[in-house]
Parts: sequence; structure tokens; C-alpha cells
Amino acid sequence: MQDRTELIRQDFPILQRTVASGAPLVYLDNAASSQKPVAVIQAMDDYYRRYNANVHRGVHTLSEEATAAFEGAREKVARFIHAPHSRQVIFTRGTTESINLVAHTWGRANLRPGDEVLITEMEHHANIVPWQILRDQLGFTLRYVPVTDQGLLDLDTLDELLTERTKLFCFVHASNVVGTINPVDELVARARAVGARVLIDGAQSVPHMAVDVQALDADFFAFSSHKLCGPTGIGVLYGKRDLLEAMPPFMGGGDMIREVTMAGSKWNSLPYKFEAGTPAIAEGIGLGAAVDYLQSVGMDWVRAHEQEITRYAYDRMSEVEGLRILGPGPEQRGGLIAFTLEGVHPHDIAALLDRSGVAVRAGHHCAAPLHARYGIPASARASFYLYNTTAEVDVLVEALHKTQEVFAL
Amino acid sequence: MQDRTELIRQDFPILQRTVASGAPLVYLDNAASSQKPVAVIQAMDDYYRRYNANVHRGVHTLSEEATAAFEGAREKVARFIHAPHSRQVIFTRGTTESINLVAHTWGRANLRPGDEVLITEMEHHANIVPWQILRDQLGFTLRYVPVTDQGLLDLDTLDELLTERTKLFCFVHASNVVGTINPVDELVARARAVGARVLIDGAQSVPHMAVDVQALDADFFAFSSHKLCGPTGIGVLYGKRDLLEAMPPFMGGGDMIREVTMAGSKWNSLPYKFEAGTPAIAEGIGLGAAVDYLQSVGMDWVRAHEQEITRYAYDRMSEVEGLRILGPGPEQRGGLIAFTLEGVHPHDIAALLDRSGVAVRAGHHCAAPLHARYGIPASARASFYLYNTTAEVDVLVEALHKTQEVFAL
Amino acid sequence: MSDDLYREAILDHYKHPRQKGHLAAPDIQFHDHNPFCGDEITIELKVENGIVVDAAFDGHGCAISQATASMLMEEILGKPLEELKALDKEYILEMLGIQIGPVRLKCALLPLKVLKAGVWGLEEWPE
Amino acid sequence: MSDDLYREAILDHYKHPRQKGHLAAPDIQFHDHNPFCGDEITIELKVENGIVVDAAFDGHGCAISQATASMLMEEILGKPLEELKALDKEYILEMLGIQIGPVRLKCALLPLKVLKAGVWGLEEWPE
Ligand SMILES: Cc1ncc(COP(=O)(O)O)c(C=O)c1O
Ligand SMILES: Cc1ncc(COP(=O)(O)O)c(C=O)c1O
Repeated sequence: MQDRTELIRQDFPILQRTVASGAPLVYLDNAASSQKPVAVIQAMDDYYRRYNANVHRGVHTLSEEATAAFEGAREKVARFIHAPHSRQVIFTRGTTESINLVAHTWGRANLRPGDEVLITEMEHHANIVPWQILRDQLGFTLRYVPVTDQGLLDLDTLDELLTERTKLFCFVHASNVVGTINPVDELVARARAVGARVLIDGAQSVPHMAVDVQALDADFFAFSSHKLCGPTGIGVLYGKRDLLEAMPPFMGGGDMIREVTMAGSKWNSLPYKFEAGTPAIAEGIGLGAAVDYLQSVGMDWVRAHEQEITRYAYDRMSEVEGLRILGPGPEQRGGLIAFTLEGVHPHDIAALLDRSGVAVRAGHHCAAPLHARYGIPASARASFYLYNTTAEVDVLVEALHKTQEVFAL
Repeated sequence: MQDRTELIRQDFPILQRTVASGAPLVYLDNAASSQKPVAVIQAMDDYYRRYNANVHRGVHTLSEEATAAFEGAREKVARFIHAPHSRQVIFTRGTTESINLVAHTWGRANLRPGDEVLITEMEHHANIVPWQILRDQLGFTLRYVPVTDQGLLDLDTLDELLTERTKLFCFVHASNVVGTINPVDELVARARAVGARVLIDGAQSVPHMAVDVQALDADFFAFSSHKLCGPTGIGVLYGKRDLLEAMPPFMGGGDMIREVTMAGSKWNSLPYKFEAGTPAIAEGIGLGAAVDYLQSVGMDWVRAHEQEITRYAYDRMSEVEGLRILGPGPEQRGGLIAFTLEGVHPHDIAALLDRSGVAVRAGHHCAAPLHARYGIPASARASFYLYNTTAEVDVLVEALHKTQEVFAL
Repeated sequence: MSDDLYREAILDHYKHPRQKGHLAAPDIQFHDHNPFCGDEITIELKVENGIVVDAAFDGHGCAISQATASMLMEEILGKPLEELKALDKEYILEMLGIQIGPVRLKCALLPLKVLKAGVWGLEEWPE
Repeated sequence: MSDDLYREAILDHYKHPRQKGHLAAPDIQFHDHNPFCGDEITIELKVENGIVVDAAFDGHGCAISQATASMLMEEILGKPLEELKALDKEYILEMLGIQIGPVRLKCALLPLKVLKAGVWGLEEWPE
């Protein structure tokens, strides 16, 4: 397995670099944003050097080529997540815009006072704040599934929380803090039983495991390109076709219309109804290349590799005195470990690890309610990807010890 | 001047290519999207190869470097348009999202039945459809300034159209069809006289001439990166500070918040309040490089160069029998010419010009009401930029003659 | 297949459209347009015992959409409605005898979309 | 300037904060936090004739924000309020004697933001 990883590492130019201190980079901040393989960087470079042009409306060679590549990328993404049709793949800026799109369109059209939207205490702000804003405008009720001390959703509360009043149940597929992979099958079945729609935040699942949106039976599914080896500036909203067809548009402008007169307008068909204006063309093409790359490696291999690294890291980090890992054991989690270290603020951990070349994130990871639940303002987080190695975990653990030395009284 | 252009052309790798027919590319579709200089492609490549990481919340070296570059780009853009402060530069996906942002936030907070929003008959759909959608939701009145046969705004109608009821006046700085550069000073003064706010669509002005948003006294000003030598996937909304401060947020999620609890959230300061989620990082950096590039050439040179090309093209195209140019004479227009050719549909013109390597756009150019005004379903459009030459105009005119031969009865 | 969009047969149909105009009392009539370029096509059919006995189109647009409509009208005369329901993209490309990129393909397929929506009795042909 | 964020003086102030706690009857009290990392600082001042006669801070957060607050409290004792109004980023960097990247700079500047908002009597220090 490490042999394969060595080959994979050669695909990522950034992994050759050193940081300010001169130490080689050990990039363990993948949950925030992943690195990009040459194939992705090259695909965009190639677009800009060879066939850059606006898409859809152009008749000339460049525009035809750009349109074919951009729409081809949409088809690749559809296949990657097993969407029935590429028309159900809507390009957005990222997970955040995808969820906001659903709130502004489906939400505004379907939610009224008395209705309830159920989310969870372990959501990323992207799956909390849009619903709070909408609640304040429309007057429905927002409820939260609590999280146990072990970092699992407290399913016992669903009997009371998930009722006929629940119109939408939004939850994260894999948590970006406690790492928990939620039991989607059960959650969706429970939602179906009361007739609620389901929105799944797949920002931390799609990059790391095989995902089949039809098998999951998601009504809406959101994720970001930049966390799955793809470029910044693009993400995806998948939705069931009848829902998407019935929804009003989000933004107005070019491409999303079928007809515009001074009196009013008619909307274009899917997915364009939801893609107003010039789309992120190079980014779509880059995302297509990222999906190709991940598929050539194999998502099952990626998942198995991360499980191995995570198990190893879990064990080694557990040995560090005063280190507390948030969330469940390695079996139930994706490839990340958030933790605290007694007497050292997470920001200081991250700053001192950086001296050893180790990049981790510190803060509330955009999940402030979850941190409040655990009574801590912040945590540090090491998150792994297909190019990480157990040797890098050793560097991390070594650097954690050094951190403790600096802060020893 | 042609010498300088030869040097500039070497900065744009795509200009070396040939199209399917084997003819060298003559790219005259710049109003749809411009080509990118090596400096811009390289800046993004460099980001992905050397310091790709999520911004703002990261403590490690890569994230510090990425944050510095991304926020540095915001400052470059602020200087480029003479914004008082970089906090007033909000990154969006493009002009379309910028205008929709204003509609969803300022619009929703300030417009009620009885109020009027005034736009013009020459607007791009991006500056029509958001206001139609909002009107249908809020019940205000949407009115249009008519366009004269010569492609100018009919200012005589302003007395009647611009009244105390007008809360917002939205107009395009430079038209993407008739090419007209609108008299911003006069339009803003008229709006001020009745207390209306002003939104200017600068998608076709910022790329082609020096723009000073303070001198123009714009309340809101929108433009896209991909039309000004920058990448796709990013654009800008500039706004006056007091307006932006008072506006509610657009999308909810990470980065735009100051505090999130399960009960509710508080918003972050500008510009972050309006930038939910991971921003288009590489794209921001690319846009910064584009602005640097254009400034190194000089926006006054760009404008003068385009005026020369446009004057030449206007004269030569006028000689083609059956060719009708939409809009005013070359003095009053930016660097583009939309036209029709008797007996040949614009799509066929574009397809046949493509054989000669000439890339022009055909269609309604997302300005269907303006085409309806002229009683035509579509037009063809040649649009110029800093790297175009009069020799390329000759190729265009030659190819127009060939087109007529193919369609001759 | 030719890669010349404007081969002679197509230009000929464009310049001298067959079956252009309107029928006196059509049994099926349908109209649609291409939002990206403004091409418009109306198709009218006269049907007896499930067979197309007369067909006409009207509209305006580029040579590709108009020539395709003209060719298609000739092709379907005398065909059973059931057969028309199964016509697809490949059929049109074969009929035109040219290769077409993704953007112009919309022009070429517009007459088929209009025809099928009319024959199936749909409000709009789902893409 | 050192580029060692964690030079000894800073760690010393972090581990042994000066003036930490609360005043009995402060004339000025202000609280703020850094939304990106959750650092919190409260500053309290006792003022006589426009001069700071006592100062205390409380809060939690990283070594940088807490050590900066501790150092700042020592620095302002005995200073006129008017002088505090003019303190700026450069002053803080000089006091810390380190170079700081854009992200951690927020931590270092939080105590100053809190102090200035309090001294100016603002709801929040505009960034
Ligand atoms: C005048 C004008 N406004 C708005 C737009 C929309 O820009 P974008 O598609 O980049 O959002 C364009 C370009 O298509 C334009 O020319
Ligand atoms: C679980 C989860 N949801 C949503 C997001 C937001 O993604 P983005 O910032 O790309 O919109 C993230 C990443 O930050 C995440 O980890």
C-alpha cells in the first residue's frame, strides 16, 4: 500500500515543498482543502492555453470545444456520484452555495410557519446558518438532533424530533470535526416514514469514499470540488429531478432563461435553470479531471488507505499525554482526527506543528455549536487523504511532543 | 501601436493556435470572454503547485501564504477600480451573481409595493431577470428606459420615468450589443436628484477603459473577471460602505459569520459578510494577476487601441453590402460591433466565419429585449481587445464576403 | 459523413424550403424555439388512419434548423405516426449527412423536438 | 525583529499573565472575541484625571492573544487615555518584537481592538 502511495505522491507537485522553517511539508489539512494532482492543474492550464471561450451560446471552434469539455465534465461528475442524469448535476461555487440554493428555492416555496426543519448539532455552519436565516424570514421552526459524548447522533431523540411537521431533514454525511460517518440509510428511512425530504451535506464524504446518491436515496446532495482534488470556485448540488423541476430559480441572468421579454421571463430546462451567468468553466473542467483522477485510483482504495492511516494515527495520538480526541473510535470515522492538548491552545498547536512542516487546522472548523456542545472554544484537526503516509503521522506525533516541551512550565 | 500589439500578443499563448479548418485563430469574441495572458495562467498554476490551502482560518505556512495572496488580490482590485477600501470589494462568481446579491439583500430590505426600479431596454439579462423575479415576489414596479434607433438611451424619457418613486436605477456602463458607452455622470446626477440609488453593470467597461467607481459615484458596481484577462469563476461587487454595512447577508455559512449558536448567528464584517463558504481562491489570485497585467499595459492604451481597431472595423464593415451595424458611430462606442447580414442568419455567419478562423458570437447576446426593440431575433458580434489588430479585421471582412458567396442564390 | 455543415443539399433546402407554410386544417400543430439562438419552428401534420398524409413547417432561423425542418417534412410524408415517435438524434444526423458540434446540434434537433412533442401530445419535449 | 512567534518573553507572559483578573469598580470595561478562533478578551480600566491608574484583562485563547493582553496591560498603566486612542498595529508589533503573518495578526491585535473600543466608547472596533 505504501508503494502505491509513493506513486500517488508524485502526482502532487506541492508535496515536494518545504515550509518556512525548512522542514518538508506534511499536509494534514485535507478536510479544509485538498491538494491537486498535476492532471487537474494541467487540464485547466490546457483550457486557458488552447480553447478558452464562453460556453453554450458560441458557434465558433473554441466555444464548441469549451462547451464539449464543460458539459463532458458534468457527465463525469454525474457518473462519479451515480446520478441518473447529468441534468441533475448543478454547478455551484461549493457546498455552501449548494445548500443556500436549496434554502432560497425549495425552502422558500415549501416552508411555512408550523413546519419544522431538522438539522443536527454536528453540522457545519453551511448547513446551519442558511436555515437560521430562512427561519427568521419565514417563521418555521428549526430543531437540532443532539450529539452524544462519543460524537454520534443521538438517534433515540428522533422519535420526538422527526414528526409529521418535519418537512426537511438536513445532516452531514461525514462530520468535519468528530469524523463520524452517519448512518444515512437509517436516517433517510426515518425521514421517509414521516414524509420529510432529505438534504445530505457530502462535503467530507464524496472526496473520501464511493458515494451513490441513488442508493442513499438523497433528495438533495451537496459537495465541493476543492476538497476532492479539484479546483476552488466550483461545487455541486445534486437533486431529484421532480424536485428540481418544480423549484423556482435561484439567481436570474443569462443562460438560465428560455425567453426574456420586458414583461417577464421563462426559465430554461435543467440544470441551466439554476446556473445564471457565465459558469465556472475552467473549474468545471478541472473538477472533471479530479473525478477522473480519483476514479483511476479507485474510491475503495482511497477509503481503505485512509482507514489504515487513521487507525494508526488514532493509536499513536492516544499515547500523547493530555491529548483528547473528539468523536468515536477509528471504525466509525472518516479520515480525520480533531483533538485538544492540555494547556496548549489549538492555535498554538497549529503554529508550533507548522515549524515541523506539519499543516493542521485549528479553530472551531465552522462547527461552533458542536464545540460548544463539548465545552471547548476550538480544537486542532489532522485530516488525511490518499497521499498521506504513516511516516507523516510519526512526524505529527513527534511534533506534538515538541509542542508540549515548548509549553512546559 | 501595432508593434506594442505584437509584443502583447506574445503574452497570450492561445493566439498561436489554428482552428479546425487549419486557419489561424482570429479571436473576436472578447465581449463573451477574453483570453488570458501567461501571467494569469501562471499565477494560478503557481498557487496550485506551491501554496494551495484554504484561507482565513489557517495557521500553517500554506494557509498564511494563500491568505496573503488572496487578500492581496482584493487590494489590487480595489486600487484598479479606485475603491476607497478593499473591504468594499466583494468577490462573487461574476457580474450576474453580483447583481443578484444586491437584489436579494438590498432589494429585499428596501423595496416595497409602490416603489419603482428603473432599468433600461439595453440591459443584459443579468440586469433584467433578477429585478423581474424580485418584482414578482415583492410587488414593486419595474420600468425601462427606452433605446433610440441609434442605440442610445432616450434621455428625454427620464423626466417621466425617474421620479420620487424610483428607489434604484440600474444601467449598463457599456452595452454588450450596441456598444454604447452610457453617459454615467448625467444618469447618476439624474438619479441623485430624485434620491434613487444607482447600480452600474460594468461587465463591458472595466475590461476596456479606466474606471473610477468613486468618480462615477456608483452605489453598486458589478463586473466579471473572465472578460478582463482573468479566470472564470470570479467577479466583483463594489458597494458604498454604508449601504453594504446596512444590508443583510446573502448566503449563510462559514466565513460570513462572527458567531454561531443553535439559537442564531451574528454576521462578520465586510467583505466577509457577503462571502459565505470557501471562496474562489485560485481565481481571486488569478484576477489579481489580470489586474496587474492590464495595469502594466495601461488602461488608457487599451482604450485607445480598441478605439483605433473599432473605427477601422466600422469603416470596413460598412462597405459590406447588406451589412447593418447596430448602435451608434464609432465615437460613442466601446470596442465591439454587432451586425446583421441580409439573407444570412447570424448563426450561419458565425459558423462560416469560423472556417476562416474568425471567432465571433451569434445570438441575442443575453439581451433579448434589445433585439426585440430592433425587430431581429439575433445578431452577430465582433468584439475586440488589446491583442487584436487591424489585420485581423481584414480577415473578418474577407470572411464576410466569403459567407455571402456561400449563401448567394 | 461530411464535416461540411453547409454542404450543397443543406443550402438548397435552406434556400428552397419544401413544405413550407401552413396546412388548411392540421390534426397536429406544435411550435417551439431554441432559447439560445431564437430559432423558431412550427410543424403541422394532417393524419389519416395513423399515417401522415400532409406536413408543413414554418419558422425562421439558421440554415441548419430550417433546412433540417424542410428535409424532415419530406421524410415523414406517408410514414405512420408510431414510427415518428421513435425518431432520434442519429436519424437526423444521418438524414443531414453531416457531423455537428454540441452547440449547432441544438439547431439541427429543434425540428425533431417540435415534431415529437406534437406527435406525443406533450407540452414540451423533455431534453 | 524575531520571527519566533513563541520567543521566551511571550511564553512567559502567557504562562504568568500580569494584571489578569477583574477590577473592583472599573470605569471602562469592554469585551470582544475573534470569530475565527474563539479567542476572548475582556479589558477593564480604572481612570483618574484621564490617566489609567489600574488595568486588568481576562479571557482565554492562544498564547499570542493572551500574552499580548498581558504585555499591553503593563504598558498602559500610567498612560493618558488620549495616548491609548492613538495606539496602532505597529505599536503592538514593536511591543511583541515579532513578525506575524496575516492570520495570527488577528490574535495579536484583539487586545488592542478591545482596548480601543473601550477607550473610544464604541460598540465595536471597526476593522
Ligand atoms: C453587459 C453585461 N452584463 C452582464 C454580463 C454577465 O456577466 P457574467 O456572465 O460573467 O455573470 C455580461 C456578459 O455576459 C455583459 O456583457
Ligand atoms: C461538512 C462540511 N460542510 C460544508 C462545508 C463547506 O464547504 P465550502 O466551504 O466548500 O462551501 C465544509 C468545508 O468547509 C464541510 O466540511
